[in-house]
Amino acid sequence: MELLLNQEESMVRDSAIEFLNTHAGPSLHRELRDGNSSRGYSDSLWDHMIDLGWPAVLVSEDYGGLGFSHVAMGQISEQVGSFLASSPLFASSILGVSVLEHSGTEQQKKDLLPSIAAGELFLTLAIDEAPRHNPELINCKAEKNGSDYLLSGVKHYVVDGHISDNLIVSAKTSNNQVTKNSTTLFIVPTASEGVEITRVPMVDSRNSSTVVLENVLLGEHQILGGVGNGHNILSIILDIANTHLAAELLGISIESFRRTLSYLKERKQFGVNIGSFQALQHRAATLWSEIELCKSIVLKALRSLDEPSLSTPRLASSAKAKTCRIAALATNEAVQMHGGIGMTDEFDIGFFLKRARVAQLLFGDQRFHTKRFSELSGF
Amino acid sequence: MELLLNQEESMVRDSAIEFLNTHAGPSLHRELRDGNSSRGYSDSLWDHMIDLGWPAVLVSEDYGGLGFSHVAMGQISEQVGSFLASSPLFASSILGVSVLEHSGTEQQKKDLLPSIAAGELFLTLAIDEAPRHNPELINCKAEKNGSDYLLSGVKHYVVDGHISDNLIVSAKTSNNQVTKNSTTLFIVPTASEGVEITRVPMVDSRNSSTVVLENVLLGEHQILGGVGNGHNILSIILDIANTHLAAELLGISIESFRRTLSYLKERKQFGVNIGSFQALQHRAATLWSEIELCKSIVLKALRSLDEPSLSTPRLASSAKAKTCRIAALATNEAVQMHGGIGMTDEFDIGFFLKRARVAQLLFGDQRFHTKRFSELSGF
Amino acid sequence: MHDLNDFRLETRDWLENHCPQSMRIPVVEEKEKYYGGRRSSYYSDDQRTWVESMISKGWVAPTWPREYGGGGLSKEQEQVLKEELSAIKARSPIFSSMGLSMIGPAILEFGSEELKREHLPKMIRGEIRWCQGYSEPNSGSDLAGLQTRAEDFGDHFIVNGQKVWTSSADKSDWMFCLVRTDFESGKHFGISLVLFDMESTGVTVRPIKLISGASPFCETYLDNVKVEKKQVVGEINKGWTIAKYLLTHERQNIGDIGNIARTQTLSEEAVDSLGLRDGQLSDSSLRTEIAEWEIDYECHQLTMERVNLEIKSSGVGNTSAMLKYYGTELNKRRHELEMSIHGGAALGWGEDSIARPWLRSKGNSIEGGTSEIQLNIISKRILGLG
Amino acid sequence: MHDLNDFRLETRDWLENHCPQSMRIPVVEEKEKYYGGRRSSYYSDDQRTWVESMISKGWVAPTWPREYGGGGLSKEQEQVLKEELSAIKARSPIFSSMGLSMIGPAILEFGSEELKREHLPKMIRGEIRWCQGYSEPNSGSDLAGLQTRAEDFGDHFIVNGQKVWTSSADKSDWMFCLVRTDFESGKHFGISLVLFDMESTGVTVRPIKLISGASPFCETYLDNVKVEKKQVVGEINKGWTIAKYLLTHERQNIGDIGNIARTQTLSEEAVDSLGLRDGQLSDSSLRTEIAEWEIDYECHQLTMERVNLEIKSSGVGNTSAMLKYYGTELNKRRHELEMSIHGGAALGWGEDSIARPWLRSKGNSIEGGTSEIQLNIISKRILGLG
Repeated sequence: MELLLNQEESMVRDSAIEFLNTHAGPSLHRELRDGNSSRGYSDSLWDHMIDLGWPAVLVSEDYGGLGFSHVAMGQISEQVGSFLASSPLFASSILGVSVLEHSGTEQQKKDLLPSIAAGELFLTLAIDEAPRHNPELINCKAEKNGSDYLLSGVKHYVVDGHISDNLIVSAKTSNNQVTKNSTTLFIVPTASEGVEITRVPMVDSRNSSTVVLENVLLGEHQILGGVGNGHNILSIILDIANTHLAAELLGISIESFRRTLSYLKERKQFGVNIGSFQALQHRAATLWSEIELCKSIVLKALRSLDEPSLSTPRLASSAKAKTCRIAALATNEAVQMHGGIGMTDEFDIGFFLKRARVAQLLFGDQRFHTKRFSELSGF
Repeated sequence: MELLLNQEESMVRDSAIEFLNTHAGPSLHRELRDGNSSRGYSDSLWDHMIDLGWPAVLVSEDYGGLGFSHVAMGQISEQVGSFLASSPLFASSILGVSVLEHSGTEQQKKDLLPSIAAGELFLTLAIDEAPRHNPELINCKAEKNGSDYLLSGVKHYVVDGHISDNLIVSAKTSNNQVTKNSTTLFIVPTASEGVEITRVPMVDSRNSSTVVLENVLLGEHQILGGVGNGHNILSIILDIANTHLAAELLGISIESFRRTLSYLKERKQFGVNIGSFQALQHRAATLWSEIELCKSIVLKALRSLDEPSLSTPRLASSAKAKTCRIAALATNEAVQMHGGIGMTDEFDIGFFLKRARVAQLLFGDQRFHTKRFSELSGF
Repeated sequence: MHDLNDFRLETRDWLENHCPQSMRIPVVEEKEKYYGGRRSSYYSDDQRTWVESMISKGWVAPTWPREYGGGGLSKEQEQVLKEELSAIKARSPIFSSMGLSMIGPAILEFGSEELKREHLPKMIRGEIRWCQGYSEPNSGSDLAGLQTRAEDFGDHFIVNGQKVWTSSADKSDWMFCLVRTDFESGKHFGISLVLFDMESTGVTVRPIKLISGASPFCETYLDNVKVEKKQVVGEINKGWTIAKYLLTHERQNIGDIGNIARTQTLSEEAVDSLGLRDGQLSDSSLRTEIAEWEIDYECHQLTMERVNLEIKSSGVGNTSAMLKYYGTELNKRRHELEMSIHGGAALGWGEDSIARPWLRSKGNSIEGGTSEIQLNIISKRILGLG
Repeated sequence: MHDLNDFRLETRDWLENHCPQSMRIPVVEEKEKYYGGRRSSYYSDDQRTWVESMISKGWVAPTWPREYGGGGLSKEQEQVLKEELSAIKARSPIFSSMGLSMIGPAILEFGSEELKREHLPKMIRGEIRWCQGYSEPNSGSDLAGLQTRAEDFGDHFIVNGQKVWTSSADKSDWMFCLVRTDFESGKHFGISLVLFDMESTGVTVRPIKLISGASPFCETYLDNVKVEKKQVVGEINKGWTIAKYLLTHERQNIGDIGNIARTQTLSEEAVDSLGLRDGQLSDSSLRTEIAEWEIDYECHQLTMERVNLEIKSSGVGNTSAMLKYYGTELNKRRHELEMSIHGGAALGWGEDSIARPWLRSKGNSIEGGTSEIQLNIISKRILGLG
């Protein structure tokens, strides 16, 4: 039943909806924004998530996790989109966990995974250096210093950087022009000397940081997945990242559309509901169709993370490209169909537009992934 | 008054509409198609056009022409689109005349222009060699043979090739890799030994030919515009060709839309005119707006042919790219809004779809000209 | 479950013995397809073997009762059969049959026992090919506005009117046809679904030539055609319910476009025709649009699969209008891109011109309910707007 | 014609002497613009010189009669003045004034002599800044559905109601406002256009914060506001005619988007940010879309020019709805492309973030009549559908 949820996955989905519906949503998001929350998420929401075991979903049972599937976690990612729920879930419990599970040494896993699963320790990826995602572009350098390394460079758009305990940093370990074998990943504790992290306020009011690394001293045990393997590991982790972002974008699209549809049924102009105007009906029907298509590709891509094959990268890029396009359409149509009220800060719909745009851009937008799809398909 | 017609131009426009409305249109086109007309146009229509002086419009007064502007001729090109009027006008009276006027020697002009102006002699361009327009791609070769040349190669999509008396052929005259200085234009009488012309039936039932040239002997006096100047001359002539094709595509769009609009007002379903459905209204309004935009860019580009400047090529490509896009939209929407009847061969709207596609492709489609626009704009 | 596995192994074995190798490669040309009917013939001996084996097994209608010649399989067994057929890429024995896929299921659901006994076995045996008489010149999208009149003469009706867009009427033996049997009631009432032989007196068929040059559709004129009352499916005047049932079926069929096997994906076609430069298709805007199309196509395929699974698992499904709408728009986009790939080479007007299927595809979003009608259905029935 | 040429030379000369160099470079920041009004001040001495010179010449309202302080120029002279101003790239002395561009012309056309004498000179002198009270919470696109009530008390009205989307109401001195003065008649009747001072008792203004973070609009509450009857423009209960006249004006203004000078074209911005590879923008899909945008933008600019010429030459013109629709959609596309060009750098939330004008642009197709309303107008008035 590849394109249906199994019982475990349905259960996770139902509980995510029920929980977030009571504990998250636009009002909480507004509170965090207007209160200038320094951590960028609600401690009590996070505590609840820990109670539900969410930080442990992807962690294998050997390290105190639940060992659930990406499809299960994807249900949470989708609802996180619908309910605008900011938390360290994406950076730490999806990206951090995935990279460790995939490439960590036994020691690294033992040291970090149980605390991550318990929601006590935060990890994140620090890989992008330019305004437009480009994993090939790495100026960060790790120079050999005896058996140690000295790491220097600047990383941008690091999700949750300023609240994380450890960063996974990509850096060049050789001057080889070919990125494929010259990149290595390092685990860098944010408390290390030479690490400076600045939170950057973003349009979605979530956590994003710039990380400056200056001669940070790293031991061999901080290498993740072996010297020169960074590129290969990253391409797998980025497929995971983009598929979960696609799930979040799907949630954003569904919820923006749901709100718009209600508004169409409720707002009166010229003595009738505006939803009775055929031009709006056809646009709504088209959008609904597109969202149905997004549901299928997102589920397929998530399933493919759990059963990796040659087509996993292509499916991840398809899912991201498609949901980017449709989330942009859904949120733009939402504002337009809400009319003036949709333009006001007081009304919630703008939050979806703002968050969608950041999720779209993170780790490659529609253009990036459409291009990658072509490359992976040989044209 | 750059964006308004002057009196002469308005006069030409009005008389073109009046004349073609009585003497051309879809029924004549159907007759030609179903009668398998070997010449591909109506002799009597052409005789009328000669009476009106159309073949002489662009020929300067020195050679027996009227010396009118491209804006004036463009009014005819537009109406040729609206009334589906096939004739040697485009190939001979626009392309042939323009290339001679621009680059012909005094002798060449004297020899050819008066007969062309009188509608007695036909010229055309033979330049394309591949299914997708690419003026840089020239395998046709003219090899030096004493003071003469031997010309060999194959040219495709030659408009009116099989009824023309002379071809303007582009060929390489040096092995220089750079096309810019290695291309020369030749005037090749179709009666020359080694010239074989085959008419190719096309979707629009107009004239298109494949020309095979095999060791065609050419004298120096048949060189047009000097050795190595072919590329420069062609780029100017292609701007003229594409701007007039843009005018024709504008005419096709306007007429397809006019017919669709009438049908929307007349066809009843569910007890009302289908034009009362708002979804169709908004699509019609959008299309109308796009067509208004096309009118402006076509007029501007025509004007720019008459007063050449650095922006002429950019305007020609803008006009072609824009009208290609909108003619495709207008004809596709026309078929869809006509419903089943629009799909039948008995009904005329399909002719516009078919002709539009050929005019779009000739000398570069929307993709080609959008790309050229970027190049000309430096990005 | 153990039984199902047995069934799978038996099926696999049977197919191994009865499906010739030549019936396991995709159909390339239209003429290789077998549609059945009085005027049909086999393209090859292998085809005869394959079709006759499947018919005698009842597997051209796997779940229909054995008493009418069907396979008598359960839904689960049918699924296994489909999987096994697809595993060996077996060709459909009887193609796109209006009988087996449309009126057959309707007769099973709504028809009298007498009708079932008369018609179902002949459908299964491929003896009678069916066509559908729905649209009329003045009722295109507004199907219920039909004006073909069937007047009551006791044990029979006399039918007068005109049908258009009847697919392959010129190659079919019987028609299932919507007629008006009550002229007073509102337009959705007073409609009946009747069956008649195309060889009946008063039936005239005229093929309609399309812009693509082909004539897959006809106009059918009905001039005092006599139709026995026993040939009414379901109740008299209650035909609209059955019509709607059939329309949903039709949408599902049309949503899945392209039953001629494509040997190449669109991008492969582009690479073949345009070549690569540094591993990339040389026309970058075409490259982007083809990638977007292929992503959308995969999304649509997956959605058909997902929706079928959901219907099977929960019985709920109202997405046929969406699948039809999106599938036909996709197919039009595909052909537009194909035209762009081949440029002038696509504009020739030879028999196998690429322009012909391109022109034909323009009808996809008109036939079987226009895209506009599908969007109306989605708006009203699914989104509750109106 | 000779006179016109003299006028041109005189004008050129005068401008040379009165327009400081700093007023001949494009405005970069909002704060450099002068809007006039009680709370206005000059950004620089050059600005004061320039504005005061233009005011005393009457050229802020070139064709208005001299008796009200206008320039008294003919249409032809106005055109010459425009050309000369544009030749030296002179800044507009009073920006986007609702007085000079909207209510002023309406008063000239429909107002009493008394109203003209009272209001026009102050507009020209930049003493009073105006705002527009049209939309209400329950009448957005359906403007004529307004509910603000003005009750008749002999020589004055008492007005109660609420207006929204009043641009810069918090910075304006007077409002021209649509109110309902007859509560029985159909909705397009019984509407009047009245003028009142924003400092009147009972007027409360609350800025609306937009998703972009800015507050260019306000809500305005009217609680027993007293309005003299002499402040009615045109006839009582006939305000809808004037409202429509003003809406057309508004569409024309909004169609011409972007009064802050751009120092770069979109493609230049892209090249600066992304760089070239082999002379091409490195992102090919962005390259295509930017080229398409620039072509459309040029088409739109040319169409505004062409339409203006046609109106001048034949007096006919009904394209303001189209220009508004297309212009605002273009501007939204521009900002989407800009976001794409700058990627993450555009997503920061600093004061000069690229995301702010992007978010602001979403309102373009809502304010001044939504895109949907413009398409309705085109369909009905121009295409005759309905």
